[in-house]
Amino acid sequence: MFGKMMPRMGTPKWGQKPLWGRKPRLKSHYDAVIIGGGLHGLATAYYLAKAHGLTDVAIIEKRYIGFGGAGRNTAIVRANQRTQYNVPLYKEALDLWPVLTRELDFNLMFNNCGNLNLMHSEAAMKAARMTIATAQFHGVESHLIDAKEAKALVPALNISEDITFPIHGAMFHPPGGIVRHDAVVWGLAKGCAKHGVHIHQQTEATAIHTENGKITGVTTSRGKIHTPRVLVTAGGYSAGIIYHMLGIKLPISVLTIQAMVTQPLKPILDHVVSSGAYHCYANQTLKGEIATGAHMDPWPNYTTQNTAHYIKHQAEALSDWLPCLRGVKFMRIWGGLADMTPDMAPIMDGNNLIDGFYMDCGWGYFGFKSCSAVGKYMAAFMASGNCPEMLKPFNLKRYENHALMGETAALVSYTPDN
Amino acid sequence: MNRLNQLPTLRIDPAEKRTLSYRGKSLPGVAGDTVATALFANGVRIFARSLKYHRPRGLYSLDGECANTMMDVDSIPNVRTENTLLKNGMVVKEQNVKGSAEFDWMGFIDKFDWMMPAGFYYHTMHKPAAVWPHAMKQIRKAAGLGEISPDYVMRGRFDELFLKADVTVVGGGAAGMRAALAAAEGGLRVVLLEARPHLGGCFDYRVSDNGDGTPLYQRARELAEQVAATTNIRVFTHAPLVGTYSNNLITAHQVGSDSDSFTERYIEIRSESIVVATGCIERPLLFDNNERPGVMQVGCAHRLARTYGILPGKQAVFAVGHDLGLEAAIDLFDLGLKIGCVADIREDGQNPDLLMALADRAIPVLKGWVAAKAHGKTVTKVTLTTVEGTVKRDFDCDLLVASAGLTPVTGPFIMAQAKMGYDNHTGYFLPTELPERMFPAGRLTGVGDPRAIEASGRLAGLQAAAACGVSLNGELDAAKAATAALPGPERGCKLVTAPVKGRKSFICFDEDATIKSVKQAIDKGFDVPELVKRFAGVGLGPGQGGIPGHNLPLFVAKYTASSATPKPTTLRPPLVPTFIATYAGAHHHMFKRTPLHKSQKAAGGVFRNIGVWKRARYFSDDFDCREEILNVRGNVGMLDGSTLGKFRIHGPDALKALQRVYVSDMSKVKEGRIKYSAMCNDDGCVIDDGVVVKRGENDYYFTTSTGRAGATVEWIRYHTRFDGWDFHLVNLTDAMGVINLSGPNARKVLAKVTDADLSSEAFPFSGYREITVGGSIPARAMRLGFVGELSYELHVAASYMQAVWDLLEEAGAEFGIRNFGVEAQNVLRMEKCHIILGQESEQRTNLLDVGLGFLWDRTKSACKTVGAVALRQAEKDPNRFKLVGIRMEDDDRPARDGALIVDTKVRGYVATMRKSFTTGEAVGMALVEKPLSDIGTRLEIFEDECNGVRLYARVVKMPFYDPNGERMKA
Amino acid sequence: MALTLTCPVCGKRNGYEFRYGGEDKGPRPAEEGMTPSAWCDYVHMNKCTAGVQKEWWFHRDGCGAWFTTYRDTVANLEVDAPEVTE
Amino acid sequence: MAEIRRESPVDFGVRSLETEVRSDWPVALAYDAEGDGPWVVDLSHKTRWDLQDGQVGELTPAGQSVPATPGMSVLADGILINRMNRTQTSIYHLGSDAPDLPDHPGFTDVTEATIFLALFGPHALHIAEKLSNLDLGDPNKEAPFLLQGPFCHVPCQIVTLEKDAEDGTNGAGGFVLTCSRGYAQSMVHAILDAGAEFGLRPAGEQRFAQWLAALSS
Repeated sequence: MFGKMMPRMGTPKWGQKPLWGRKPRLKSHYDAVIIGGGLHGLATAYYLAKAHGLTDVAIIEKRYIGFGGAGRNTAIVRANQRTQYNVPLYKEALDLWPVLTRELDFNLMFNNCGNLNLMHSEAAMKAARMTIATAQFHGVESHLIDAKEAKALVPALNISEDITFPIHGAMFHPPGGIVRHDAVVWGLAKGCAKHGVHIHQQTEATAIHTENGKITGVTTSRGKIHTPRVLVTAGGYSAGIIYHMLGIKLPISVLTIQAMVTQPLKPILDHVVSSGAYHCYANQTLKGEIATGAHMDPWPNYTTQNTAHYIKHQAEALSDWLPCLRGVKFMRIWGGLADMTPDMAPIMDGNNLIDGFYMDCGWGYFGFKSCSAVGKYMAAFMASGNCPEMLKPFNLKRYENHALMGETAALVSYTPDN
Repeated sequence: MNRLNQLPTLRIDPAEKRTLSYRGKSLPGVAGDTVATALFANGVRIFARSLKYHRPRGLYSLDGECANTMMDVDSIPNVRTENTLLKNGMVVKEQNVKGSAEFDWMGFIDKFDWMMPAGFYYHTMHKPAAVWPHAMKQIRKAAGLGEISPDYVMRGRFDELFLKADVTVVGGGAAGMRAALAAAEGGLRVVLLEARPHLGGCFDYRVSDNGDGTPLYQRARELAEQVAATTNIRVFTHAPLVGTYSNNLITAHQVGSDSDSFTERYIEIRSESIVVATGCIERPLLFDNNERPGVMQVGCAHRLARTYGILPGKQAVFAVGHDLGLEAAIDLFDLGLKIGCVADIREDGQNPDLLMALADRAIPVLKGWVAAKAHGKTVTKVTLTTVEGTVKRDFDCDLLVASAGLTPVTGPFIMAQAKMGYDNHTGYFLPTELPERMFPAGRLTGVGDPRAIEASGRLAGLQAAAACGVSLNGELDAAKAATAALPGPERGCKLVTAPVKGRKSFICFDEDATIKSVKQAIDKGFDVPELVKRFAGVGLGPGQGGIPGHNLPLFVAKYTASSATPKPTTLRPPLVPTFIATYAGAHHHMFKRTPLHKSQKAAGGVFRNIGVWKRARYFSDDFDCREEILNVRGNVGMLDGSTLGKFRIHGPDALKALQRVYVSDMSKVKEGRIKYSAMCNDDGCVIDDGVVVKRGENDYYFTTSTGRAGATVEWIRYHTRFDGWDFHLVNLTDAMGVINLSGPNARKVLAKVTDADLSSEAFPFSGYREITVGGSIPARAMRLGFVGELSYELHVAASYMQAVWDLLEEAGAEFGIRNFGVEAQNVLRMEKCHIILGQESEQRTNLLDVGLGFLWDRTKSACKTVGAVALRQAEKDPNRFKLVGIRMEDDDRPARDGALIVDTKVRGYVATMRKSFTTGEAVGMALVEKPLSDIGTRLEIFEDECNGVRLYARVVKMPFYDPNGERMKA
Repeated sequence: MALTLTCPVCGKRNGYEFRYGGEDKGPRPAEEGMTPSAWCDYVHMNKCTAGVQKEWWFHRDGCGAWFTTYRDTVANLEVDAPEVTE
Repeated sequence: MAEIRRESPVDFGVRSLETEVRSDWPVALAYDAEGDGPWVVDLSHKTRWDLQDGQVGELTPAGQSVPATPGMSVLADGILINRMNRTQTSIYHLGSDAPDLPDHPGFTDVTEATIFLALFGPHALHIAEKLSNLDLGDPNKEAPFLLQGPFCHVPCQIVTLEKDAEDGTNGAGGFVLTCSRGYAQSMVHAILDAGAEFGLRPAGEQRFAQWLAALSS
């Protein structure tokens, strides 16, 4: 009855035109080629074109944009990393979400609901204090709260003593939250297309060519491209590509990481809550699903298949610390790849081993949170050939110099020799 | 409503009454009812409102493929009422409505769909930016279906089961039962899973005959009896499969009946081979208002009548694309349903016998016709049209039975990573290559003839048995021949949508996605089904793709005019929504207790997790542990150190193995002495420290930290795996308890319970002795000084631990002996600057950084010691951290552990710091960059929540207590 | 995905009973003359093969044996006949 | 001075009907209302040895030869010998008395390192199915046989002494299990919980002795 009185308008005009233009022709030369149409590739291309005027850029994507980690992560963003090298980078990334929303004119649905990272022992509380001090030292809001304060924020939390890992408190990081990951992919693609970047989907890079220590081109499943600059930022596939195409080995193990959602619920969880001890995080999406995940099978894999083991693990963990969810049903599970380094920090390097060759990999499960800022700095790196200060600590040499970054306090051991 | 109480097919017991509470009323039902059938029998037609547009929704499939009948039952949200058996006293509520399902104030939103094309949210509400947070709040409130209370407690008993099977048959219809029986003939272990509460599948409710005069339902019951009589078949009913994984792992959950010991249980089956006989569900017919209450699928209408004794309507119209629809029309007509018309999408290909039977009953049949629109909030009228859309006719009715075709339940194959392809004959997506040792059977292969269904089941059962290595001689060939002789797969109807624009034709009910919104998504560049799913929101709702799974790829292929065959979208576990409580199952908490656990608890111990152990951290509510600490310093205390890792290594090459993993020269370990050393990883970072004693030739006993005990055997064997050395490790961690007796009176206490000579000459610091305690109990005694006092560490057989503890406690009573816990130990050792790995080190801290370089023997490079290369290479690096002792300028204000050492950058951090009860100084240890490590350097400390106020400390000499070690060596 | 591995002692078992031990990089090199890059190559660097690789596993919950096997990292399945794709 | 007693890590939470002290161990001989099975019996006081040697196959612990292949067990004269791998075997003294630890350096007395339980009677293997995915009733193996693997998430040595007949409800089937001593409480709790639906009851050593005698005959 209401509707009948309303004037009927046509579908809004943004409802019709293709988001990232018509399918481009693959040219035989580009000023830069980016292998991998994920968030890092799209963001780098966007900034190359927008900030550095380097618009003759091709993104080569084997499947479709956002196929990999970009479309499989659980969209959590935060800037409460452990070391002083990481915090400023993630802080900038966090600050960029509203900026990009405006620039791209695309709602990235940033929900800065705040993150709680649960602590389950005195030792963990101490470790959190150091991380919090580091955040505060760099102007990032983060606080240590006790179990009762955590419960006040998250009423569903079980703070009793009779669970596997009783909750002592939490690291509360108000500016963090969730961003709609698919929106970032599509928004950046829209931005890339607007500035003339060519996005080639269903196109596989099969070889990278060098001559006299310089990048000369890339062969793809749709033809050869001449180019002086190549960035490999293919998420979990990067390390394999870099070794098998260029012979450069990396300290990376590619693992399958899984996530899942429950059936949609009315608002019950207003924050992103995570627990290292339980290997489990949970947050509620705008659709009302509880998204949860984190556990990884600790051996290398390129499969995105799921495991029964993981679902059960997740259910057991949630039964402990968010027990009301026992009455909720899991609905869907999916997997993606995480390229893990021994120090849980990425490798961003380039223009040294081979002129014009750049890499941006080893992000593990942090690739989403960082993509906006990394795109900005990698673009600056590629445009000038000089590594920006911000990225210098992430060089590859640190591993042979016995100077791991310390992003985790504990050992990351997928193999006993790490 | 009067039930059809006399049907032989019923699965309800009309004599056994049940009640449920709905909208404040108590409604009757009967045993065997689902919640939804009971409500339907009571006249409820609108069960819920849809997620986005709040459209009324009703009973559609009766198998839970969509959220239409999801309700709140006993405060549990999103319960699929059509799959949930009614229990007495259930309280049932509508979800996601303002008002009621019948009259929902939010229903007006349905009129505004034109404002919300696919991807609506991405383009709106972000300009100006201040709008978004408010909009988001409203979106969150509007989204979601059911509600769970944050303090909800799930009742019931949840369990788990891990089975080994030779053959697992998924689906307990006729094909599945025949497969199970065939596989069981050779004595194999067979498991049969059936999602419904009873075996029978699509035979269970049908009265047509199987070719030899037996009605199908009767045939199904015969087979069920045979299955029950076969002892090597284990049957699980009401047990839907939820996942298939590689290496033939299957997961399912089972809903318990009143007589079961569990409410629900999780089942995991590792099976040699698998038969998938999951049958078909129906492919929804797309037309305007195709999801109105009153529109239902063929199986739903048919089973309502035959299984539950409820006539689904009074006046019906059928719009179907397969013979099961015609069969149902005939049977329902015979049961009393009036049928205005049967529209068959197919121009031809119908079973002539069925057409004849329809004609006999004077039911009009329109071939090549389809439903175009349903009218009314619940159906009151339907518009039928020819498939081309040229002619239309209206029919009044309260029931529209609509079904475009069948769609096989191939989830088990998809989840097992089978490659799926489009089959032109059946119109199904079927595996093009079968996963190893997985065999399809029954209707999902496309066959519809009852004898063919059974024969294909037997064949698959035999194939599965053969895959387990059973030799079948000619039986397999005979079964193949028998199957081949029967009618094969039937040609399927391929029509996707009626000739309508599709603004109200719902391809996905749960997310209110229409044909129109799918077109919009494709137009925006999202041209593969997986992307349409994400952008337009199709198949991501609670029904998990059961409704759109088949239609979406068909439609996308059509709309994009793609020359390639349609590609199926993927399916992910759980195939059926499953409670987190069910997945968690029994959820046993496994942790270790020391032999002294009970007495430590009785003594007021406050326990904490330390790795896999529970350990007493405090013995009072003073978590600064003042009394515990001072008693050790001034008197004597006892600590339960049983969690320490303890190992025996023996054999001819035992020393070589120790040399490989310990940084020290282990050939210098002397009998009667303990040697403290450390293990590094290949980065030179310290991973463990402990002591080694030599108990005989090629026979050593060594300790590790609590956290490393579990990985020690693995570590040593890993680093010697290429060497072929002959040595053996025995983990004695749990075999030996450890009592740390520390304090100036420790010797006096110990002397009272042993005859051994404890004098410093006979048993000096760093000594190792095997003594007897309490007259007969052997103990391995070490003189260590971790806490900085005279200390004896007694390693005692676990079963004797309590006895020895009691002896010492009794002996120490006159000295005021008392417990101390892990935190007191932590402070005591900090005062001595003895490090705890993980506390004074992190992953990048090497042996030299923490000042343990003296342990490293550089002359044994032939041993290829783990970590030695890295230590050599890092030795000269000026940029490393170094562990230093620090003292606050203000002794009353110790920095907290984890505080940063800063200037303009972070230069280090405080590892441990306390105000010492012993010395009155605020002292601790910190890891700082080398240039800051000189004695006397002033350090600026940045603590969390300091609000810009810095603290200051200076680097001081270590240790802070008894620098010459006179007390511990006393 | 539900990896099974064949332990030379215990036979085919659930993959979660095992601990992964890295790509097979051959015996421990001599300590003398090891350069930082050679060291790093042995300790940290991986080929990250998408395909069949030879790798180490430890039967942690079982017999405690270290052994090598071949696994297809794309399918996450142990393979019998090794066809190593480098 | 207090009387010296050893303590079993296993506590069923019920008082035994009859107890005997044997080399400082209080041994429960029988419990009240042991029922008709299945039963769980604490054998933690029974001596267990670990034997490791490069040539373990050629040794004859307690006068018995070591089974040739890993996974094989032999039960004779109350002694159960389990071949664990190429160089290792475990020796359980199921009878009442154990000899002194032999002089050979490869032996270690590991009685104290583990708890030792027997679970047998009707449905014993059905209880195991709720706690482990190991195949205790493997039709391809002949009892007794050894499995080393997780039981309720904890690494265990499990020896099936007899498999159940047919569907497992009527059998005298059962197994013995050892796991790290520290897990005693958690493990016993899990087993009793899993066995509740089948009427699992704690039983004394005598019940085990009867079963053992029946197995050996």
